[in-house]
Amino acid sequence: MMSGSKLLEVQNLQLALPDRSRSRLFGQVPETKILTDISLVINEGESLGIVGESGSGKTSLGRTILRLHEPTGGKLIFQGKDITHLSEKHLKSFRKDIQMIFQDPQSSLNPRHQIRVILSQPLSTLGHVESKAEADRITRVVLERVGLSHDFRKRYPHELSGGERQRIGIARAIMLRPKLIVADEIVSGLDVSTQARILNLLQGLKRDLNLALIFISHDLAVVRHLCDRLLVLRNGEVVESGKVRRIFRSPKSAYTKHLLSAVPLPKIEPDWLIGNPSMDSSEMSNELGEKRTMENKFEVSNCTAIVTGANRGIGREFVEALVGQGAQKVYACARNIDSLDDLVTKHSDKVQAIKLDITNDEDIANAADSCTDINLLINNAGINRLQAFIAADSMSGAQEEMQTNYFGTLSMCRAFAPILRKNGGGAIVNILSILARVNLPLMGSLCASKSAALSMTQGVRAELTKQGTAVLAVMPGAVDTDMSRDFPPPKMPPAQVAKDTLSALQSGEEELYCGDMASGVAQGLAGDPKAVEKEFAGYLPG
Amino acid sequence: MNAVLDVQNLYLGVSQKRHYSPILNGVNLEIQRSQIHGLVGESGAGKSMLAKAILGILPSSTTIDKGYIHFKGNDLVGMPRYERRQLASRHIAMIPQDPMTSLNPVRRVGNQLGDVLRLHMKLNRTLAQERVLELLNDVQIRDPKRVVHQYPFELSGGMRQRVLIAMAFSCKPELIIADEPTTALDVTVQRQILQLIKQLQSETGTSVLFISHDLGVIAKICDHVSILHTGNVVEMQSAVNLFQNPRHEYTQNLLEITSHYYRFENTD
Amino acid sequence: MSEPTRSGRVHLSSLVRTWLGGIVIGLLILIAIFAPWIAPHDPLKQDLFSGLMAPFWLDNHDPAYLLGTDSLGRDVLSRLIYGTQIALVVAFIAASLAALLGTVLGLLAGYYGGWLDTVVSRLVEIWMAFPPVLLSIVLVAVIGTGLHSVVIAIVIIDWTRFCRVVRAETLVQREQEYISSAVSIGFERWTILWREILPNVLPLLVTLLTLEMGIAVIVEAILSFVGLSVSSDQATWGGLIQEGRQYVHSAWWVMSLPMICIIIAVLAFNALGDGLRTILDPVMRK
Amino acid sequence: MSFPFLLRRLVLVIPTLIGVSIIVFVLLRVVPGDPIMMMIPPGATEDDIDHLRQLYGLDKPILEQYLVWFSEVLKGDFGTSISLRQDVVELILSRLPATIELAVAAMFISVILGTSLALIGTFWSNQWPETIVDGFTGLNQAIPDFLWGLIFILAFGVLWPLLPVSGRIDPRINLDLVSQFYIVESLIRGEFSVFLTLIKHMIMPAIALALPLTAVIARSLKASLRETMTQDYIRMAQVKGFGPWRILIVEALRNAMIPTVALSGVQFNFLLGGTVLIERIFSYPGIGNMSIGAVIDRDLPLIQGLIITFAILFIVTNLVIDMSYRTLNPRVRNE
Repeated sequence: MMSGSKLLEVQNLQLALPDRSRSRLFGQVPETKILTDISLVINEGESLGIVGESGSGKTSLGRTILRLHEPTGGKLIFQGKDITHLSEKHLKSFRKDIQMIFQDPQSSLNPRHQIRVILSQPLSTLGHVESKAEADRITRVVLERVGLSHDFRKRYPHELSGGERQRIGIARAIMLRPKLIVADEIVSGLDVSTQARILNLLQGLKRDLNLALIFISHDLAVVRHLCDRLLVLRNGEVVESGKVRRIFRSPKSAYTKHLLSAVPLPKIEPDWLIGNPSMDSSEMSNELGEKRTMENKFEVSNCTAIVTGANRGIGREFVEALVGQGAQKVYACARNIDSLDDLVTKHSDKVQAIKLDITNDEDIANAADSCTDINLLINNAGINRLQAFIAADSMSGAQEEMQTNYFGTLSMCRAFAPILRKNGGGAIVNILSILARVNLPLMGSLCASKSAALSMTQGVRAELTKQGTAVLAVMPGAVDTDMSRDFPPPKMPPAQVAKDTLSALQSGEEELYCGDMASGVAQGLAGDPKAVEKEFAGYLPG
Repeated sequence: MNAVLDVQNLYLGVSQKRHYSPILNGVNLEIQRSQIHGLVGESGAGKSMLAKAILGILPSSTTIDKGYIHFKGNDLVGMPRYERRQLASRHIAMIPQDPMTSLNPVRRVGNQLGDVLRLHMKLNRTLAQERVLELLNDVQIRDPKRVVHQYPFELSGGMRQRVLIAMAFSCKPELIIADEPTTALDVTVQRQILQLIKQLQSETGTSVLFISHDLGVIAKICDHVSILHTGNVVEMQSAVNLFQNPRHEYTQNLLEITSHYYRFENTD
Repeated sequence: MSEPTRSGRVHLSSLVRTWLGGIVIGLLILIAIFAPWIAPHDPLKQDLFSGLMAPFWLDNHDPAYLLGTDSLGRDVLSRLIYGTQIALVVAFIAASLAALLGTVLGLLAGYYGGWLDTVVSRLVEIWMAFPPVLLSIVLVAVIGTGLHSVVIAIVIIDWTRFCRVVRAETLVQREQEYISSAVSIGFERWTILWREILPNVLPLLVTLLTLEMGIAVIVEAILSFVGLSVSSDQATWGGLIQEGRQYVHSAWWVMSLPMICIIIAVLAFNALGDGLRTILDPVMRK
Repeated sequence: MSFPFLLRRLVLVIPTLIGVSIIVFVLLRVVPGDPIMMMIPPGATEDDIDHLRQLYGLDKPILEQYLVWFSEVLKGDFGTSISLRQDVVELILSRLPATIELAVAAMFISVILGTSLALIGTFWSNQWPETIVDGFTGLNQAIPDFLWGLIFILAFGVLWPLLPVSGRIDPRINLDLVSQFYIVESLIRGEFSVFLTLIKHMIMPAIALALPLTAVIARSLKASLRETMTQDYIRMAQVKGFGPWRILIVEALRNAMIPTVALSGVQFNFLLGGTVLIERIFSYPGIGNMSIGAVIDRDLPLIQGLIITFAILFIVTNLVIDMSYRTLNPRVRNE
């Protein structure tokens, strides 16, 4: 299931709580800042991890999202509606959609109530289930869903083990089929094997119920398994955010690196204890101050862009999206310049057509000469073929694919990087394919060219980041264009790819997986590559 | 024989309302001199009971039914209580699990450390005070002169664990039992504490029994590892061998779960 | 690390004590109800010729007066039996009313906090500054003697016991995560107080209530002792003590017997209360 | 002990005292309607009543009455006693030292005895000493101080006459002490025979007063000692090889005392209040005894003065308890 529309948006959230330990004889109780200026977005069905060490404010953030603390600044927008200061009465309709699983299952279940009562309470308050029999039926179903027998209905919380209590916590949270669940450190204090079972349960529920999940934890390993995106928190501030994979592979902030390197992996590493694990706090705070300039975010409005392969599919949608988001000028390129006529007539003031075959060096040189004002390069052009390695014509086909998909893209980057640098930095977007990450029979050459292009993109990024140019690799899955006609539905509309890409640019991402099956692949890669291949096999024709 | 501590065929159980349930079923454990010996097990495996049996602080409902604990040429199990306490408290120290609750909250840090020195090292008050400052310095506490006058609640968790480590090493013990000493700490602090324990251990040559449920931590600090499962040591190997070539099925399982759990690309 | 043998033993003995307390209280209730049929004599009937008779185990006793007589020749046993009525009525009514008042204020103050809490806490603090015995004596002196005055005095003085404890416990419970959980499933504040917090405060409350019944028995005795309780021709334990005290040198038993009655009643209430808390608490019950 | 804390506590005392004064006033003037009815001797005429009414300003509006009375109180003037025809403040001051000596002695006994019992019960827990301690505290919670007083009189005054049962001092002794603090002064002057008779007179009322509080302290302290003994730092001390008594007293006792001290504030109030009956029973010449007399005599100004005095005593005691709480608990010490 693909992440859908925006579910919850947190804008510049601030929280300060009164600190009684510092209260004076007269006057107001002084406040301690817990959270400063936190922004995040979570889409439907997506899971967001929030990690941080003790005192980072991660628990407070979760509780504030549920309005268990009153925010002192900023906004909470749920499904487009501002709920920051909604009264408890008006909040009721949202409470149904946002539920929480608490850290301490012991204290979060009322010791005086039987499980039956604890579970059916939400039904009567928010679910409008009046009949007892109906409530009973739902309770049984949900208990079964979280892997407990319905005998548990008659038990008291203190009669359960830690893992069972946490299952009850989960059951209570899903009673009302919410859209978002905030899970606060729900597996800390449990054995590793119990942890794994609880996490599996949660992952299954998330998939089956299309839940969005905010998963708060101090344990990076846990978050790694469950989440799509990650927010690293320190002293109430966001230190780093982005795709989980990206952060684990190439953390930008020194603090995140430090955090990651401190996790002891179960293998012998004689050097792990040597070196200087302690991190100077002044170094850390400098880094916090600089982090905004280090991250290369790109502003789409007022940009000047060049888009290759703009005559159809994703490329065409890029041109439309850029114009729509206020780009100053867009150079639309295609091998056959006539195929761009309708785009140019539609946006005559903004779009200029350029004839460009990316396998032709002369074309590229010409384009670089005429487009000296650009700060965004979108390499979309590419070809794909369905052919077996051992097929008669496969060598020439492989060469052709390599020529376009790899060398073509590389030439473009080489030609335009100096221009971007001269213009004070910008961004390069290489549209690759999810195939860069997985192999697929009959598409071996294509996969090779795409993954070569991905590696090249990573190299380009390493080189250009220092020059102020952001480099984004976009790896779409099945997209509804004529190029993916061999794939079965569902397919993502190409316009969505363009939109997601532009917003990823604005938030400084480095990798983007979009399109049906792409995010599944991204998740699957985290766990079991073989399983991904199996899943992928379904997309093969024949 | 080069073993500091030799536990042989130890049976131990708890009686509850006339119902007896065994906890350890013939445990064998041998800790070599100047080594960090890991003891791994999930909760309920009996690892803290084993630690308590060695330290001689078993709750009254728990009894040792069979077996020996050889330490410094004595069998701790058969020894009279008083002598045993004398021997164990002098030569076996402990680093506890939760630094937040393991220091007396109403007594100054310096006094708590000083008392131990005066009891076992027979130092007078002034000498003890000087030694306390040295010890705090050894565990890399920045401002020892200030810290000795502070109360535990004024220190962070990591600092408290440093104080407790100083306390454990203070009387130059033969053996230190570290019972999940980093479980309650943040990962970054955990790394510092592990480093500190390793450093002090190699400087002093003390043996350490390092109890943990976390194979990651064990991999980083231990020379030898014993795996405890349902009251039995199912495997005892050098750490290098254990992680490369686990022999027992339970160990293999545990290692697989943990490795799966910790699959990070950045270390590939 | 709990020691199971120990908790097992305590559990057993506390169960025994609960039963013992309950049985004694039950007996006292029966005695109070059936006083007219049990009592061998009219408690008010004077017989000046047989004053200060000794109880049965001493010489100089009259088999007609099992526990002897007071200075006016009234039967001590009958007076003790009728005294049970007053003691129990005061205990049940006064303690319940004090509990009601104190609990409501304590719950509201603890849960809602803010100005309400400030006012209630301040009020309790002021109340605590009064010496309780003196205040009760003054109160009864002001509003006049009689059963209702005794009850009113006890309620006015002892509501703070409930209020303090219930407020403190409510504050503790309010911080528990299950309250956050109740908020997040959209419970109204009033419902949370009623359905989530109150059941958790209840065991404590029941214990306090039974303890307070014991205290009420004592306060009634104190007031009778000072001569400010119900009218002097009604038989009360405290009145009997006061009377016996005047002849303590010649007839010490007149004072001792009602004292024993009071101690037994209070012990029974206390035992019942301690036991009930264990039984009512599902966590402790395990 | 930080000065701002003391200041804050003292500032907070003011509203409490004002509250006490208001309630005393309202209680005695408003509730039953007419305080004069409380004062009048049987057979008084209408004229007498009117005269009294004017004398005490009772014909004025209630608020004005209060303000007049309270401003006098602030000046230290509680009026004149009706029954004793003496200045109320003078009367109270002459009797107060006796009560203070008694109460302090009782508090001292209960703290020492309660702590010892708790330590004994914890050290030999699950053995017969604990059973005895438990039995003692259980019994004591059922026997109020005035019953103890009567039991003592019966036992040591009547059945086995060992101790004097009334008064503060043997009336045959010729006293030439200048202050009312007899015990303190006799000790300072070295008059031990006087001191001894004083103690003999005081011992029964003091113990009777002390026993209920002893039970509370023993029970609560034992419970928190028991809890404390399971803490990790106690286990650490055992591992380090400290002796059991040392662990109990040096490591555990101070921690265990913190909750006990926190709850004993109220209990000290009960002890102070207990002096009223105990002094009556033992004919001990303190303000407690005086208050019952005042109520019987319907002596309005004296009752008011006495209640306020008790309130001040309570506030002072609580201040002391609060400060010892802060001394014991380093966490709150420097706030």
